Amino acid sequence: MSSTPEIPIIPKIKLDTILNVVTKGFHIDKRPLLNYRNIEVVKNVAPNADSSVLVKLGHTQILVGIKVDVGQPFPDNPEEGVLIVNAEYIPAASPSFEPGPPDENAIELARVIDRSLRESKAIALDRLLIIPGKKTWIIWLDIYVLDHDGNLVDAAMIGSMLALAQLKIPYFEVDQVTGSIKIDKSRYTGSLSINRYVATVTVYKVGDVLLVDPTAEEEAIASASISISVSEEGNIVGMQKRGMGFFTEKEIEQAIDISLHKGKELIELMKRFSS
Amino acid sequence: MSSTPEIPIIPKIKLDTILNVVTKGFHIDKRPLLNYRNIEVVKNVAPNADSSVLVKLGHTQILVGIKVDVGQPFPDNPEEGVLIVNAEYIPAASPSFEPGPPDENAIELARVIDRSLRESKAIALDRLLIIPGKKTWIIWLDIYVLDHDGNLVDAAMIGSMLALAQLKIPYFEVDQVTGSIKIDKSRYTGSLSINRYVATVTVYKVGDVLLVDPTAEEEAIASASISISVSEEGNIVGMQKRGMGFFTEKEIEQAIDISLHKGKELIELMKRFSS
Amino acid sequence: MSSTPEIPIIPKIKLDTILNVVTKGFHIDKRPLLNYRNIEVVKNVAPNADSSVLVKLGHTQILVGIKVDVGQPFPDNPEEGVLIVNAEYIPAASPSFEPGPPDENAIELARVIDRSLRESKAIALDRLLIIPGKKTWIIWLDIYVLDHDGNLVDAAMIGSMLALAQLKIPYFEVDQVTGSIKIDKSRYTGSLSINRYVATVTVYKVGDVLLVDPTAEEEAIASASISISVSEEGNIVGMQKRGMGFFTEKEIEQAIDISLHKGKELIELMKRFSS
Amino acid sequence: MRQSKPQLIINGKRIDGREPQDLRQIKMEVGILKNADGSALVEIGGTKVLAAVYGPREVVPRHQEQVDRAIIRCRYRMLSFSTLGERKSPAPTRREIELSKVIREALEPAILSTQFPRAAIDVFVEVINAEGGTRTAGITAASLALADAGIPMLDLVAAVAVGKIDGVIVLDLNEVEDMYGEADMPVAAMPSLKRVTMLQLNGVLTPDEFKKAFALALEGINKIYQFQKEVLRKKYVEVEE
Amino acid sequence: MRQSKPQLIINGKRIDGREPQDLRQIKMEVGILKNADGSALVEIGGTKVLAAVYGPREVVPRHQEQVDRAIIRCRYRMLSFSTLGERKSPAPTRREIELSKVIREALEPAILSTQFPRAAIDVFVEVINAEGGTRTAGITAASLALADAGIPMLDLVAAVAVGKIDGVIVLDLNEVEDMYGEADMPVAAMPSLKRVTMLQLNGVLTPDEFKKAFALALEGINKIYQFQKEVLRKKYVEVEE
Amino acid sequence: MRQSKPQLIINGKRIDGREPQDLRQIKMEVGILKNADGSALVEIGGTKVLAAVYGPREVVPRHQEQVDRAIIRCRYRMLSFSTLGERKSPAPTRREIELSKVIREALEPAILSTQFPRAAIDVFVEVINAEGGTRTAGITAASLALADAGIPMLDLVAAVAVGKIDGVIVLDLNEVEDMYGEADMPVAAMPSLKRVTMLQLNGVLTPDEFKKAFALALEGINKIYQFQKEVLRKKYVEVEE
Repeated sequence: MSSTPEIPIIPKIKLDTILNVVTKGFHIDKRPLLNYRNIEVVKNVAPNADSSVLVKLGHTQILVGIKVDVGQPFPDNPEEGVLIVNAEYIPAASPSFEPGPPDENAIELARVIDRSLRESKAIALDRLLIIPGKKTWIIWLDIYVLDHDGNLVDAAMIGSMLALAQLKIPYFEVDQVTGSIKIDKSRYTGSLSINRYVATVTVYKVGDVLLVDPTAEEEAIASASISISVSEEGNIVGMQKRGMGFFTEKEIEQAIDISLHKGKELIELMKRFSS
Repeated sequence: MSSTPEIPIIPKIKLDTILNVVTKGFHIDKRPLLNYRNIEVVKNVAPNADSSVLVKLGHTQILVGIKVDVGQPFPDNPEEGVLIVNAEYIPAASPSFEPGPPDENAIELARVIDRSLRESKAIALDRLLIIPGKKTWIIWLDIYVLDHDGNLVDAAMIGSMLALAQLKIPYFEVDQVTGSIKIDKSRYTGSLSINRYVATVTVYKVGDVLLVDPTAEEEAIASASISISVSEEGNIVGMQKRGMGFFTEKEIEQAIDISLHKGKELIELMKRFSS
Repeated sequence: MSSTPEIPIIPKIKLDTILNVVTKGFHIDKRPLLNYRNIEVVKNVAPNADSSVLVKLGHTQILVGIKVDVGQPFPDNPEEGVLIVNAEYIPAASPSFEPGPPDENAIELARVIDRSLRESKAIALDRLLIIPGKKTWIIWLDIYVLDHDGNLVDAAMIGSMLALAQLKIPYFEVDQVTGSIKIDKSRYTGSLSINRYVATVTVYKVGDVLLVDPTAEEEAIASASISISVSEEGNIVGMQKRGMGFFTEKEIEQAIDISLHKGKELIELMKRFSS
Repeated sequence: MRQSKPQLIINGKRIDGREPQDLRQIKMEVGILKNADGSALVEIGGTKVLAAVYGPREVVPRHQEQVDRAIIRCRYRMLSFSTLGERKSPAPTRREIELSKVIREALEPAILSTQFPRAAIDVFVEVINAEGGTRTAGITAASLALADAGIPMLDLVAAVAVGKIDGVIVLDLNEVEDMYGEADMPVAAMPSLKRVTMLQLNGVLTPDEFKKAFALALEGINKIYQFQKEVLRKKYVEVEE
Repeated sequence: MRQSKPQLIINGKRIDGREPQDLRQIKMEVGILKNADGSALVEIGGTKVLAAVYGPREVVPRHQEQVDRAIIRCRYRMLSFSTLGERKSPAPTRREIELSKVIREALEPAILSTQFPRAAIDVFVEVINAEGGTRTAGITAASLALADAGIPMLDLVAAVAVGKIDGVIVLDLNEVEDMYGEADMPVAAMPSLKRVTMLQLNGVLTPDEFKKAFALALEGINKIYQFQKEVLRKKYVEVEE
Repeated sequence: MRQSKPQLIINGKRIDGREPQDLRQIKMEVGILKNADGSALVEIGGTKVLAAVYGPREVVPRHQEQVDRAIIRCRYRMLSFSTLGERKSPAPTRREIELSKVIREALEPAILSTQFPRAAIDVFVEVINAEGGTRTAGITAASLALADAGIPMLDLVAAVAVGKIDGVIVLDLNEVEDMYGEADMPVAAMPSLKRVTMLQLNGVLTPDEFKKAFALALEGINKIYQFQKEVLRKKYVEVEE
């Protein structure tokens, strides 16, 4: 059962302060409403992973790691490799997160990332196939939220794209007789092919104002948000409205404009980090 | 752990009314004690199922659907096909049902239906075999209680028998080289063979009175019940006493007589619905 | 999450009595601190098991049973057979045990026994192999705590060693063509090879005193314990400190001495029971 | 095994004969269950979804209750035999968990939940037959069931998907169009208030295509809203008589 | 792999040499566990079942308690090595869940549960070795454990299965008879009150066969009841001395 | 597939060039997370472990609270990509359940838990990269995170493993030494109080080897303790400035 979440009680005075600042066109840390916080990226934080990236977006920290493995393609999609995205909000990341299997928020985050990567064909899944219909590389992409200070989806997409961009496919040999695959992770066959970069820009509605990249405090008083994924060609490749509030038709259109604009910036940034 | 259930609190005055009416030989809806409520059947309510039936017994509504699949026979029974019966009380069906995996009541219901069908050889499980010991049709029969107004087992058995009677086995081809099975659900090999019809008649004990087909209100004050499955040949093919009360030896004998008699009626009705 | 357990509330007066007696060098049942209670062993209590032993250590009762089966060796250890140790504290054994999957205490007990048997090479796992890398005997050793009156690990190790010592490997034939294994449990290939006996001696710290084999009451006031497994050659083959307290370096050394000494006694006893 | 993609638009028509801007045939019933406080069955094309509502009622377990509002609890679920292909295992899938949240959040803005502090309003959506558009049919049905249960709402919520198939923006995708199309965009709104309460996109659209699709969705939602009001009016009149 | 069916009746005798109306050898012990409030071990033929009772005790979690009676909680479970064939996984099977309920309902009518409002009486049935008749042995053992715990009861509950093998109605099926027989009918009763508290049938009987089998079951139950009383009397006397 | 055992000591040196009594390179950071009340990252060789502490805070669910002390709750967990070989499933393994307990019990003796009755102190240990010694690095990190959270302690707890490889007693096993060595003995202690709070042995040691190994472990623990104090002092000074 999905259940109305408990809203953290924010003292009236603080709430008024935030609303007041936002209405004047600024985040509480004085950024303009449509500016992202500082973004830092640390590569290869977990050398045992086949690729790993730590993304810091302000105080938000997200660790993305990838393991690759050989397995079977999905029966309903025998011509493509497999990408499996999971997300977990670790209990260290916020006093409100509890240990246990991923809840609906973590599942939704993973599925939004997954669909945006898949539908945009951001990575060349078809080139992961080893033996059509039988053997393929499986990409396990795991997203861990280490510290939650707002705007997790956008940070998770940056981490996911960069981890994929860094991923190297191990060297392997197919035994011609038995068809079994021998993997040698000390060598590489090559990099994963990135077809295009994708960014997710989540537009939040606080009072009647739209903004991006809120801190956790700001996020807590947003009535709704919409995560819009955009490709480097300027297409919309995924959307998900979240939260207990609504958007007017006009707000939706504004959110699209914001995301196309900011998405371009994020994609440029990602490309810089990747090179 | 199986735990004493919470008995719904029935106001003393209502309880007295029901007991009073029952003692006079009638249900609260004025039927004689041994009469069933009106039975309605809607076929093919879920076209994606391989067979489906909605049974309405008074206000009780039960939806039975079947999916067939090819798999392995049970290792301890390599000469027969596989029938798997599951039941679920969906939370829509009663304020007292909770979401989650089937509880002991749903499991018991499924197992009573399953045993009665199996032991009576109601369906020709042996004719479901494709390659002895290796490949067989598996029949997944799922019982969903949509609305609970009493007497679920009897209604579930009617739905199960009728869904089985309607089931068509898809067309298939065995690849002689690989032994793999190709299924084509747009065509049919034939119907499932029904060896005999089986009805389950549950006799409830309210005060010192025996009756059949109670409403949920009546059922709530029954101290015990016994579900007796009978075949069209007049044999007893399954029994299960339920509830926190007891039966005297004489009551058991009366219950058997009632079930043989009413079972015949139900079987005739099912045959009419099937044709 | 592992959580500080609730300590049973022991009336101050009883606690003082126990501490007082222990400080004078005795258990509350008047044994010297380093003496075990009476040990009784009943063999073959569950004839359907491939081996079973009931161990009574005072009022503590532990039932160990073994099932053997043919399966695959672990991929990271293709040259050895498989031993899988599980433990369960059944809710009958103590008012504080609850039904459900094994908790951290049961898991820890199983893993301590498992490691001590494995690292000491107490049993000849390599001789369980049927086809190297492909087929092996799997030993499922299940420990059930039936009645908990203290010192479960030591009793569980006695039961495990004796059940292993009694275990006979069923007769089997390898089909040379298909490689499949046919088992005939009415005949035996031979006994499991025991390389050496191992005993676990748990030393408990009550106040400042070290003792072995406490009753449940004494155990409840111990601040810490250390389970030390010793082999018949006098080697240390496993250790595990447990509990919320600590040991000084000197106490650790004393505990080692006690365990080497008492372990020898327990091993002699086991050998007597085995023959 | 996925077949090769069929042609989805032939001579301007869709595979089931519809024009791009057509809805499938719709059937709605309310009050179909005795025990539930409210219930509805919505059929749209071959898709059939049952919704049931209990509440406002006591929150169990108690610690979930909120002092200033009713909590909405929602479960979307597919019956085991509701889809083509294999039997679906009854364990909740990640998709079902996500959609339970999405449906709840599509309904939240409409429900006057502050009228029932410390209470729960439970919404159960059961997919009986799935041929495209089960989440939107579920929202439409749940909204009817809430109305049937007498839960006060700002407006009904109606929902439909739009999409892009063979390059054409179309309304109300069926199963085949959903599977082989280029984009699927389910939308829910409170039509008389013009508030969008759900919006998802699975696929690729240019900004212009998005605008066109979004407008078409809102049109479709309006039509469904008329159906909803009609079925409630009919039921109400029946009861009155 | 299931073997072909063996002949179960040879010259009027059963495969273990018994006459149709014979019980297997019975052994009962009570008070075998220190911690449990009551306990019993029942062996009948090769079947060996342990029962333990705790209570009346506080109900945890609290919300399960009932204001006018003690709740009975019951778990039937087979130890992993108790059956022939493979090791049984410790996860509860559907069969174990059903039998936990059936055993509880066989005991409920005998326990004077209204004497202990808001309390729980917990019954644990552990099958140590399974060779037919574990549920009935479990009921017989649980009833003894309840008595050993001093729980007030209207009467003891005793149980046994009857069945039909090679066309003959027989008492107390063993494993092989259960597996290859035509019918298995476990029955539990409060013998001195002549109340039937459990009755299941797995198999096919004609109405006449049922009558015969039912009568035979009640006879068998009476014999087991005498054993139960004897073992309790002995224990009681031992304690007295 | 397990490779054949490599030679672990060559000319008196270990495969990574260390002497038997050498620690791997150590890096410690505290206060690295914003939300957690205390946090620390410990790297030792290729092993990297994050610890976070929340508390003292309210106990949920309430019935777990203890009237006379804070409860300590601890979870040790390996991230899915932290190990060599296959992705680790996120379901807790038996090893993780055991180590959560072992780590909690290594910390319990140091925490002045009676100062916070009815509260919880939660310790989360997340292994980011595992190359031997994750439990000991976890204890070392958790102890720093507790200090960072301002939880009053009798002393810090520091931990390291010793072991026997190719017959030689060595300090601080790496992954390969752990896998192919003859014994692995993790030890934790409160160094200034000389109290041992964790001691495990996985492998075989003679009594004399044990003594030597134990002494070496205590030496290593002392070195780690100096690192811990240094990093806390530095942090404290930074904050002061």
